[in-house]
Amino acid sequence: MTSLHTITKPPSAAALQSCAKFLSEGDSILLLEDGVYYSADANNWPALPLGTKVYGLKEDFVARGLSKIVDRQVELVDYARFVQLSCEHDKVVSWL
Amino acid sequence: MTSLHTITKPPSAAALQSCAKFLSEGDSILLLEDGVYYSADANNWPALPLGTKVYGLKEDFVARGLSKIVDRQVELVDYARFVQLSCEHDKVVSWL
Amino acid sequence: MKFSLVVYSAPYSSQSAATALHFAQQLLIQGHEIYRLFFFGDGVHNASKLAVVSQDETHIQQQWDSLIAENNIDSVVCVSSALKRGIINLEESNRHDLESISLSDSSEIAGLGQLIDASINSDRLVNFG
Amino acid sequence: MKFSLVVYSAPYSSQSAATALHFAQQLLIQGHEIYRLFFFGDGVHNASKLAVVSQDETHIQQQWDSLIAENNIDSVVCVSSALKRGIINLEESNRHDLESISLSDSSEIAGLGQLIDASINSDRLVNFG
Amino acid sequence: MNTTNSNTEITLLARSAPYGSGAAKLCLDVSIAAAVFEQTVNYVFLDDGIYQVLDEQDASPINSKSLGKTLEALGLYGIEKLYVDEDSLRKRNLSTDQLLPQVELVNADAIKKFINQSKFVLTL
Amino acid sequence: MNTTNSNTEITLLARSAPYGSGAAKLCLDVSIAAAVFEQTVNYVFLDDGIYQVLDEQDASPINSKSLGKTLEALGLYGIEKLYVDEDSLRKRNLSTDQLLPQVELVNADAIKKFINQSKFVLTL
Repeated sequence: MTSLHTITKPPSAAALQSCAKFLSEGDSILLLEDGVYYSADANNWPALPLGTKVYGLKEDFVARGLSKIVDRQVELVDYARFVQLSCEHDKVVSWL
Repeated sequence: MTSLHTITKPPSAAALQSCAKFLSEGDSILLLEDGVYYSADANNWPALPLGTKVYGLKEDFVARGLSKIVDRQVELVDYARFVQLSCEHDKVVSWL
Repeated sequence: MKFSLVVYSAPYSSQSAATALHFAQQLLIQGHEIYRLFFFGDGVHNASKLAVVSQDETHIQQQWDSLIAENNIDSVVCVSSALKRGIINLEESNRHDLESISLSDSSEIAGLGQLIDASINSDRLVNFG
Repeated sequence: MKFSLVVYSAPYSSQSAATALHFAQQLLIQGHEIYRLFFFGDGVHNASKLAVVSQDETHIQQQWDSLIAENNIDSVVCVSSALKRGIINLEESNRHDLESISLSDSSEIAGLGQLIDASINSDRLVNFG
Repeated sequence: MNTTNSNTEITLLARSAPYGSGAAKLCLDVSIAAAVFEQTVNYVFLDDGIYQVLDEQDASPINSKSLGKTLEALGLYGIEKLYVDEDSLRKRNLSTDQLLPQVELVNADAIKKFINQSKFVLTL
Repeated sequence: MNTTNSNTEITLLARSAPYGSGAAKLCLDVSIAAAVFEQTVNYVFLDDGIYQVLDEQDASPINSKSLGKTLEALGLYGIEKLYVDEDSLRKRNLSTDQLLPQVELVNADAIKKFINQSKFVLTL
């Protein structure tokens, strides 16, 4: 049972830090809305299990002026791919 | 020009940490709403300038089950005193 | 696949309402089914029909209304969230002599059972807030 | 002293609306003057007259309405926040054929100039959000 | 509605302090609805959600119902245990004797397992 | 209204990231209103508010107006400087060349002075 974990709050809310503690094999992370600021701030990344894929919603990166300072481990995706990722994982966990 | 600084968000929002950097002589702090949880968690107290008075809104401490674990440096006050404190300081700065 | 979406945030106060709308539109483009939209907490304001939005901003409530009506989607606002936030239908309006209706015609008021039902009968439940 | 209060949060979603109400009541008890209430952002929902609140919960919108009407307080909802959140008066309702009114009779719609004016002409401006 | 003939496992991750925002109350309402419709509920308190299970809450001075009292009574709906993330508790310098009697400390692996085996996870 | 014949100093402490919530936009609206009514505005960005003054924002993909563009144009209203808390910037691993050209780094003492000398401080 894999999960797609969505992070929508900025690093100061520490949702990714909580989420990281509960990741299983095959789980992925999607940064969107204010969650994209994680990408600009390497200090705030918690340790993730090896092989955890991290995606970022492109629209939100562009809006915030971050498209040029994307962390190398983040793969930018569009809404079409967001929907596909929701299907490819067994559930979506939104860290509100 | 003294300020009464009100803190309404829990320690995880780090508003008191920001506020503490900008305190002047004669300023005071009022913990209310979820700001009262600072009182239960000594680790999260930033250093405050010597002589900074810290008040806590009694109603919010009682509601949250904290009236017995109030930090010694916090003086509990009621709404009547909250209004008086707003008058005694030159302005109120609310850390939303 | 069969999706249900839960929206917890009001438009303009949080981006999440717009994200959910965009996601829902994309679901339909890809041929997925939306089993139910459930507006919860502040999310009930997405189903207001009284919003007046200036030309240069996205009218999120209207876009929800169109999406729901055109695709005949089951759209529910949670009763306990909606009424106290001033989102009411004709029945509540009449009962309390309020002479006004704020709920969009495309949504209806129902209980949290509809959220539990959606979690059971959808392949995916996605939360936005 | 002359106070103005700015409220940024909606009732039931944040405690701040109730805190502001309690503070306002206490101001009047102590004989202070409320120069203006300014409802901003989600705070505009405090001035909804369509809320239906169950008996066992505090009807915050109604308490604001009583406080404002009984004490003849100047109460303003910010126009740019209110309209897109579905808080509208008769004039806006007519202009857009919406056939409903959501703004309490005790408050009026005005611009941010009223907030700046309040900051100039009050001894204290207190924010709740 | 087609709810009663199937059992789904639901995990609620309660992460918000009570009273200050409406999130804790929404999560509680979902837990009761899920239990009424005979679903299996794992009710987990972590991060600021820990504050929801503090003992001796009395919300009458702020004209609210005490969330703690309702949580204590969830056994009536078949929710016997309130799971508390031990890491979040430690970080807040709290100990179990300050919490409601129903709480059971769990570690990250246990919570991971709840998330894994649930059809639906709600964080609020 | 009795606004134009008195000048008041107002400090805005912008502490929220843009777009995700409406707070940044509310703060911006207040700044413009205050400037239009010829008040003195100290517009200070700290904590997550730093993200409001990142360069090259383009909010068209999310159907919004770019906050950065409007902040850049505030000179039209007489708000020439956007003050940035250097401590908040450092904590986020950002440097001034990633920010709008109008920004001026300030330290805690400068911000303390703004707060002190203002009649009205708004944090959003």
